[in-house]
Amino acid sequence: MSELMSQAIDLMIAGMGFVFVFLVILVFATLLMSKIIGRFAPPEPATPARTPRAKASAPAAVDPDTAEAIKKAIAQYRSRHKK
Amino acid sequence: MSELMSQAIDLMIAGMGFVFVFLVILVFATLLMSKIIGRFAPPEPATPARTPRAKASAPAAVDPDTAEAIKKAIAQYRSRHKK
Amino acid sequence: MSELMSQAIDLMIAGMGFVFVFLVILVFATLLMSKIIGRFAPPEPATPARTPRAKASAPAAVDPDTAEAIKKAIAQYRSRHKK
Amino acid sequence: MDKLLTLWTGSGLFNITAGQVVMIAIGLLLLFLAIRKGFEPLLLVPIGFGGILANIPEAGLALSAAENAVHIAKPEVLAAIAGILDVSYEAGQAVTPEIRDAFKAAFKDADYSTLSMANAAAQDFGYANGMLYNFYTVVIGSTIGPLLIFMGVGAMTDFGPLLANPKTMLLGAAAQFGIFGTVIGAALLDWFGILDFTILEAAAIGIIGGADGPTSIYVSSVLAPHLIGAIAVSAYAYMALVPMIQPPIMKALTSEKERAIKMSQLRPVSKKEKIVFPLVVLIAVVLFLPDAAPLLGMFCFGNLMKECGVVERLSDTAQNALINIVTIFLGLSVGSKLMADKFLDGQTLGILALGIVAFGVGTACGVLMAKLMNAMVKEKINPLIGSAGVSAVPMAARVSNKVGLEANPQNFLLMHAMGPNVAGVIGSAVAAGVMIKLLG
Amino acid sequence: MDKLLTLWTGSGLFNITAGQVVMIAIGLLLLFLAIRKGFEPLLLVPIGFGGILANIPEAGLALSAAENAVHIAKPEVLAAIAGILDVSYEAGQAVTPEIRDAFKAAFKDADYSTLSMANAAAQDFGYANGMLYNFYTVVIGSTIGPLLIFMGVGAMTDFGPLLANPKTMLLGAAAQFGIFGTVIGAALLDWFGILDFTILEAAAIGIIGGADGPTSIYVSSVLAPHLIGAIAVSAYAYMALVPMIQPPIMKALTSEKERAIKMSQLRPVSKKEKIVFPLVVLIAVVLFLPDAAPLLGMFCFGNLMKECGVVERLSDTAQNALINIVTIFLGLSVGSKLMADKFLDGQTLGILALGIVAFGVGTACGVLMAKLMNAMVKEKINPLIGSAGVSAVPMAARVSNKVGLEANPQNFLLMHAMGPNVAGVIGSAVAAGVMIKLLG
Amino acid sequence: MDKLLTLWTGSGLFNITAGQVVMIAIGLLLLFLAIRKGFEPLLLVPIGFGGILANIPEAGLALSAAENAVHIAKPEVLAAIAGILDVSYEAGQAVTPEIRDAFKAAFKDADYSTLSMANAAAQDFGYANGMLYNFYTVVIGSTIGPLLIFMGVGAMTDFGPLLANPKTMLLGAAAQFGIFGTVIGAALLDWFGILDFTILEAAAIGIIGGADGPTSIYVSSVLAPHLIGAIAVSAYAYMALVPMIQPPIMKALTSEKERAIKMSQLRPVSKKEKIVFPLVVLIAVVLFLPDAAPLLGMFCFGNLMKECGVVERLSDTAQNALINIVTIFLGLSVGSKLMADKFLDGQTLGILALGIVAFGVGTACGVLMAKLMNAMVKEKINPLIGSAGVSAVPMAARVSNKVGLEANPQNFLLMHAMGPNVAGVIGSAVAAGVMIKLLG
Ligand code: NA
Ligand code: NA
Ligand code: NA
Repeated sequence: MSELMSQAIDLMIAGMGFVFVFLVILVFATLLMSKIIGRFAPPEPATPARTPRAKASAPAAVDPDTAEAIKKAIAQYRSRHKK
Repeated sequence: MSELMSQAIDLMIAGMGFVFVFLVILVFATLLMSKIIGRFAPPEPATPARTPRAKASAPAAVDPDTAEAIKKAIAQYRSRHKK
Repeated sequence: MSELMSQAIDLMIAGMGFVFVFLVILVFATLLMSKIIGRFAPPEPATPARTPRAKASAPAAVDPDTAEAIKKAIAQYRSRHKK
Repeated sequence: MDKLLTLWTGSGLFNITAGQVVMIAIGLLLLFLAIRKGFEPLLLVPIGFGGILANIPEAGLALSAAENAVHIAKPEVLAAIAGILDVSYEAGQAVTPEIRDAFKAAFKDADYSTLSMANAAAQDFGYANGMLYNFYTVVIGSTIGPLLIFMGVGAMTDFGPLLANPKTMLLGAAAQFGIFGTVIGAALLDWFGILDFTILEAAAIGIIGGADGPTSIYVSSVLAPHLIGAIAVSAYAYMALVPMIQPPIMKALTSEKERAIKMSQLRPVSKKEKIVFPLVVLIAVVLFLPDAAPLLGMFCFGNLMKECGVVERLSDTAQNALINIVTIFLGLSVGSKLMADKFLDGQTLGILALGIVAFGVGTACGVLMAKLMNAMVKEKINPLIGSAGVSAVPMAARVSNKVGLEANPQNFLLMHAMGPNVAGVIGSAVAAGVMIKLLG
Repeated sequence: MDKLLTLWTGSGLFNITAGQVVMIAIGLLLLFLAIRKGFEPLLLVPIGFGGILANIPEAGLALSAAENAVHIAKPEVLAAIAGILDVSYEAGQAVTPEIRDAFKAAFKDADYSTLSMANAAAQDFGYANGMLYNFYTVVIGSTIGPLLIFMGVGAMTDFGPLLANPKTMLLGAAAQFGIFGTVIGAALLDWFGILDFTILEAAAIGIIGGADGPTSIYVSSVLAPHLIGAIAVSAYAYMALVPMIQPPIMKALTSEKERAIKMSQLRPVSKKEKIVFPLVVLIAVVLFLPDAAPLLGMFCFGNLMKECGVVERLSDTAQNALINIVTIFLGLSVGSKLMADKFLDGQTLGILALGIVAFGVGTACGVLMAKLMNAMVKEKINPLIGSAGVSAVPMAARVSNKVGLEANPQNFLLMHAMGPNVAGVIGSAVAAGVMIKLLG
Repeated sequence: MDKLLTLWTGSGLFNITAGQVVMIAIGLLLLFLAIRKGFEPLLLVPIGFGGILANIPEAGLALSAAENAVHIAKPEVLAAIAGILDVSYEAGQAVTPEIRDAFKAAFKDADYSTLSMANAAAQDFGYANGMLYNFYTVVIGSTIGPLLIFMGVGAMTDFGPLLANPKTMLLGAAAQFGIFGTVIGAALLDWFGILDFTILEAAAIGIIGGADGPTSIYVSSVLAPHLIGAIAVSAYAYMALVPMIQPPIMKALTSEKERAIKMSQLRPVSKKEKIVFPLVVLIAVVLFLPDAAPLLGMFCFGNLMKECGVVERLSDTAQNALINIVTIFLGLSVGSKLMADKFLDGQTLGILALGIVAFGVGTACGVLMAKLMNAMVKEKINPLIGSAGVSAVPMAARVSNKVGLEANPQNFLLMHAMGPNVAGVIGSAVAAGVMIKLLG
C-alpha cells in the first residue's frame, strides 16, 4: 500500500471517529441542555421550528400584492433619494 | 509624596484646567455663532430640539400598527429575495 | 519644440487614435451583439430605455404621498429599533 | 508610431495564449451557468468574472508585484529578484523559458520572508501587486473572508429543527464519509499513477464532500492554496447540482415504503434553548477540537447574535451588508486562482471527478445511517432526510422533501430534513478542524 | 492510534488551565449580563464572545504568529525567534517555564521592528497570527475602530439641546473630574502599596470616568494596550449600571426643592446653527488641542454629515452598516484582551474598583457644578441635569429625567439633560487629548 | 506649570502657519460650496473636511510615522531616520530649515523599501502614521478605492440608451479630446516657462477633462500622486459647474435650427442585450487594452451584477453600503493631500485653469463631432447631445436636455444624451488606460 493510501486511511479513521464522537457528545449535551432549561426556566411562549437560512416558507402575514406595492414604494423612494 | 502621585496631581491640574478653558471658550464661541447666524441669516423654519442618539420620542406621524404592518411586509419581502 | 510638447503631441495622437479605434470597434461589436441576440433569442418583454444612474424619471407606480407615508413609517420603525 | 507600436505589442490580441482563451471561455461558461441556470449565482458570478479578469493577458491582475516584474523581465529588475529568490540569473542574460520556469518554481517554494522581500524589491522598481492578488491576500490569505461568511451563515441559520430532534445530528455525522471517502479516492488515483497528489491536496479535495462553500475555501486556503480555484468551483457547481445528483442515490438505497414513512411533528423549541445552543457547541469546541475554533466559533457567534435578540443591528449587518461585501471580494479572489497555467491541469479534472464522488458517497452514507438508526430505535425516521446531512443548505433539505412527496403526497419532510442539514454544516467544520489539526 | 493520540493531546480538555476556565466563565457571565440584563449588549455580546474565543486552549486565536510558535516550541523555530528577540536559548535546550517567561517578557518589551521580524520568522515556519490578533491589529492597533465608532456616534448625535443652552457645557466639563480623580485614586493605591501602576496605566484607567466607550478604548489603546480588556469591560459595565450608581449620589447632594426646579422650555435651534456647530468645535480643536483631533475630528465629521442634509447616503451608512461592522470587530478585538494570563491579575480588580469611583466622582462633580452655577446666575438650572455630564449617552440623561420626575411629576428634564450629556462626550475627548499630549 | 506650557507650545494657536490658515479657509469654502451650493456634496464634504483635518498644526494626521518623527525632531530619532534616508545629519546637530528640506526631498525620492524602513524606525520610537495617511495608503495608494466606486457606478448605470443607438458612442470618443488637449495646454504653459510640468503631471492634469471623479483619482494616484488633491478638487468642482460651463459653448457652436432637431424615440432594449453588453466591453478590453482592465473590469462587473438579476443582494450592496463606505474614506483621503506645503503652489492654480479648459474643449469636440456625423449620415442627431460625451453623469445629459428644450419646448433629449454620457465614461477609462500604458 502506498504511503499516501495509508495516510488517507489513517485520516479517515481518525476523522470519522472524531466527527462521530463530537456529534454524539453534542447530542447528549443538547438533550441535557433542553432538559435543564425545561426544568428550571419558567415556561415561555415557544416559537415553532422554522426553515433556516432559506426562510422560504415565512408566514404570509402580508399578502403578496401588498408586499409588491410596498416594494415599489420603497424602490421609488430610494430612486429619488439615491445619488 | 510618591513620584506617581505628583504626576497624577499635575495631570489633574493641567487636565481639568484645560477641559474648563476649552469648554468655556466653546460656550462663548457657540453663543457668538448663534448670534451671528440669528442676525445675518434670514429666519427659517426652526426644528425643535429633539432627543439625540436615542430618538425615542420621534414624532409619531405613523401609528404603531401601520409601522408594524409595514415592518412585516418588509420582512416578508426580504425573506423572499434574500439568499 | 520642447521635449514635453513633443511628448504631449505624441500622447494625443496615440491616445485619441486609440480611443476612437476602441469605441468604433465597440460600436460594431454592439451592433453585432444586438443582431445575434435579436435573431437567436426568443422575443421577450423588453424594458424601455430608462435614465441611468439618476433614475429621476422612474415610473410613478406609487404616488408621492404614499411614498412619503411609507418613508415616515420606515423612519419611525427604524428610530425605535436602532440603538 | 512608436507609441502605437507599444500599444499594439502590449495588447491582448498580440499576447493572448491558448490557455487564456480557454480560461476566459470557462469564465463565460460559469457566468452562463450562474445567470441562466441559477447555479449558486451569488458565488459563481463573482468567481466567473474574476476568472476572466485573472486571464487578461499582460494585465497581471492576479499576480504579485514580483511576478509582474518577472513577466516584464527588465534585466536589472530580474537580477535583483533573482538574487532574493536564489535563482541563477545574471543581468543581461537572455530570458529563456527555462529561466521563467526557474522563477516560477522559486516563487512556489519561497517562504514568507523571501516573498515579502521579492515583492518589496519589485515595488522599488515601480511594479505593483495586481488588484485580484491584493483581494486574495486580504480576504483569503488571511482566512478572514470564509470566516465572515460563516458568521453571516450562522446569523441566518435556525437550529430549531435540530434542537427539536437532536439525534438527527448523527445523520450529519455520517454524511461526512463523503469527505474522507474522497480522500481515499484521491489516494487511489495516485496509487494507480493516474494523477499525483500529496496528502494535503487529497484532504483539501476531500472537503468538497462537506458540501459547504466557505468551509471548502477555508480548508483549501490552509492546506493547498494552489487548488482553491478548482475546489471552490467544484464545490459550488455540485451544490447547485444537488437536485440532480442526490435523488437517484436516495431512491436506489430505499424502498418505496421507507420513503413514505411519516414523521411526527417537531416539538416547539423555546427561545432560551436557541440562545444557549450555540454556546453549547462552542464549549464542545473548546473542550474537544480547538482547531475548529475559527470556523465554528464565528458560526456560533453569528447564530448567537441572531438568537439573543438584543443585538438585532449587528445580526442584520452580519446577514446583509457585511456578508454581501465579503461575498463580492471572496468570489473575485477565488476567481484569481483560475489562471490558465495553474488551472488547466490534470489535477483539475481529477478534482471535478472526485467532487461528484464526494457528493455521492456523502448522500449514500447519510441515507444508510438513517436506515441503521431505524434498525435500532423504535420511532422510525424517514431515511430520505439522511441525504440532507451533506449540508448544501437548504437545497439538500428541499430535495429530501421533494423525493418524500413523490412517495407520499402528504409527507412533508422539509422541517425534519433541516436538522441533519444544519448538523452537516457542523459536521464538516469538525472534519475540517481534524484535517487541519493532523495535517496543517 | 497515533493520530487519535495527537487529537487527544491537542484537545482543550487535555490542555485547559484553571485560568482559562475562569475566563470562559467570565465570558459567559458577560454574555448573561448583556442578553438577560441588557448591559450594553451591542458591545458586551461581542466582547464576551471574543473573551471565550481568546481562551480556547491551544487555538491561539488571540496570539501573534511568533507567540503561537513559542507556544508550540519546536526547537529550531524557538531558536530562530530567540535570536531575533535576544532571548538566550539554544536549539535543543529543554523548554522550561523560565524560558517561556523570558520569551513573554521579550515580546512585551520588543519594539515594532523586532516584533515584525519575529512574526515574519514564525510565518516562514508556517505559523499564522490568530484571527482575533489580526482583528485587534487592524481595528484597535491602528486606532481606526474607535474613531469610526465615534464618527457614527457623531452622526447620531443631536446638538440641538446644547445649542439652545450652551452654558450647560460647563456641567460636561465638571463631570470630567471623574477622570482625573480616578487617576489620583490609582496613584493612592500605588502609594499605599496595594497595587502597582505607572502614570500611563493610571491615566488609561481614569478615562473610564469619561463614561464613553470608544474614548476609553482609544485612550487605553494608546497609553496602556495591555489593560484595554479590563478598562473596556469596566467602562461598558458601569455605563449599564448608571441607573443604579447615579441616583443615590444625586439625591444625597441635592435637596428635594432643588430637584423640583422646573426649567423653561428650550428655544428652537435653527438648522444653520446645527450645521455650523461641528465646524466651531473643529476650529476650537485646531486652535487649542491638536491631540484631540482624531477623536473630535471624526465626531464632528459624523455630525456634519448628519446635519448638512446633502449627504444623507453617507450619514445613513455611518450610522448603520459602517458602525455595525466596526462594532462587531471592535467587540471581538477587545475580547481578545481577556486572556487569562493577562486579565486575571490584581490590576483588573483595581480597575473594576476604580471604575465605580470614577463614575461616582464624575456624577457628584456634575451635580455640584450645577449648584455652583445656580449660586452665581439668576435663572436656576435643576442640579439633577449635572449628573448627565458624565456622558453615558443617553442613559445618564434619562436618569436625570427619572429622578426629576420623582421629585415633581410635571418636571421633564430629558431635553435639558441632553445638553450636558453630549457636552460630556466632548469633555472626555478633550481630556483624552490632554492625556495623550502630556503622556503619549 | 510645566505641563500647561507643554499644552500651550503644542497648541494650534502657537504653531499655526499662514499656509495652514489659508488651507483651512479653503476647506471651509469647499464645505460651503458643497452644502449651500450643492457642488457634488458626496465627495466635496469629505474632501473639504479632510482638508481641514490635514492642516491641523502639530496633529500630523496626513503624515507618515517617519514624517511625524522628523517634524518632532528628537535628535536620536532624526539620526536613525537620516541613516536610512541617506540624509547627512548627525545626532545633536541643530535642526535648520535646510535639514528639514533635505528630509522632505529624501521622502519624495525614496523608494518603497526605504520608506518602509524609515517608517518602521519611527514606529520603533513610538511614532505612528496619521489617521488620514493610513486612509490614503489603504484606499488610494492601493488603488482599491476608485475601483470600488467605479464598480458601484457600474451597478447604477443603465446602458439601455446607448444600446438603442450605439453610434452615439462616437460622441463619447470625441469628447475625450478635452483630455489630450489639456495635456497640450500643460505643455504650452511649460514651454512658455509659466509653470513646470513633467509629462506624467501633464497627463494626470489632462484626465480632469474626463469629467469623471474616480477615473481622475485613479489616474493621478498612478501617475502623479502629489497632485491628487488639486486634480480631484478641480474635477469635482467643474463637474458641479457643468450647467454653467457648457451652455455658452453649445450655443456658440450650433445654430438655432440644429438645436431644435427632434430625434426619433429610442427602440426598446432587451434584458439579454443589457446582460451581454458589459461582457462585450470586457472582451474588447481583454483584446485591445489590458491596462484599462482594472477600471473597466470593475465597471463592467458592477453593471453585470445589476443587469443579470440573480445577485440582487450583491448589486444592492455595491450601490449602497459599499460605495458609501468607500466614498467616505476616499473623500477624506483626497483631503489629506490638501496640505499647505503641497497644495499652495503655482501648479495648483495652473491645474484649476487647465481644468476649465479641459471641460470646454471636451464639450466643444463632442458638439463638433455630432455636426460631423450629421454631415455624413441621413438620420440627423441633435448636436446638443454631443456635449454629454464628456461624462459628468448625469449632469451633462441634463444640460443637453435643458438647452434642447429652450430651442424647442417639445424636444426631449435626456434619453438620447444618456448614450454619449455613459460612452464618455468608457471613453475616459480607455484614455486612462492608454496613458498608464504609455507613461506608467
Ligand atoms: Na457538510
Ligand atoms: Na464624558
Ligand atoms: Na469622460
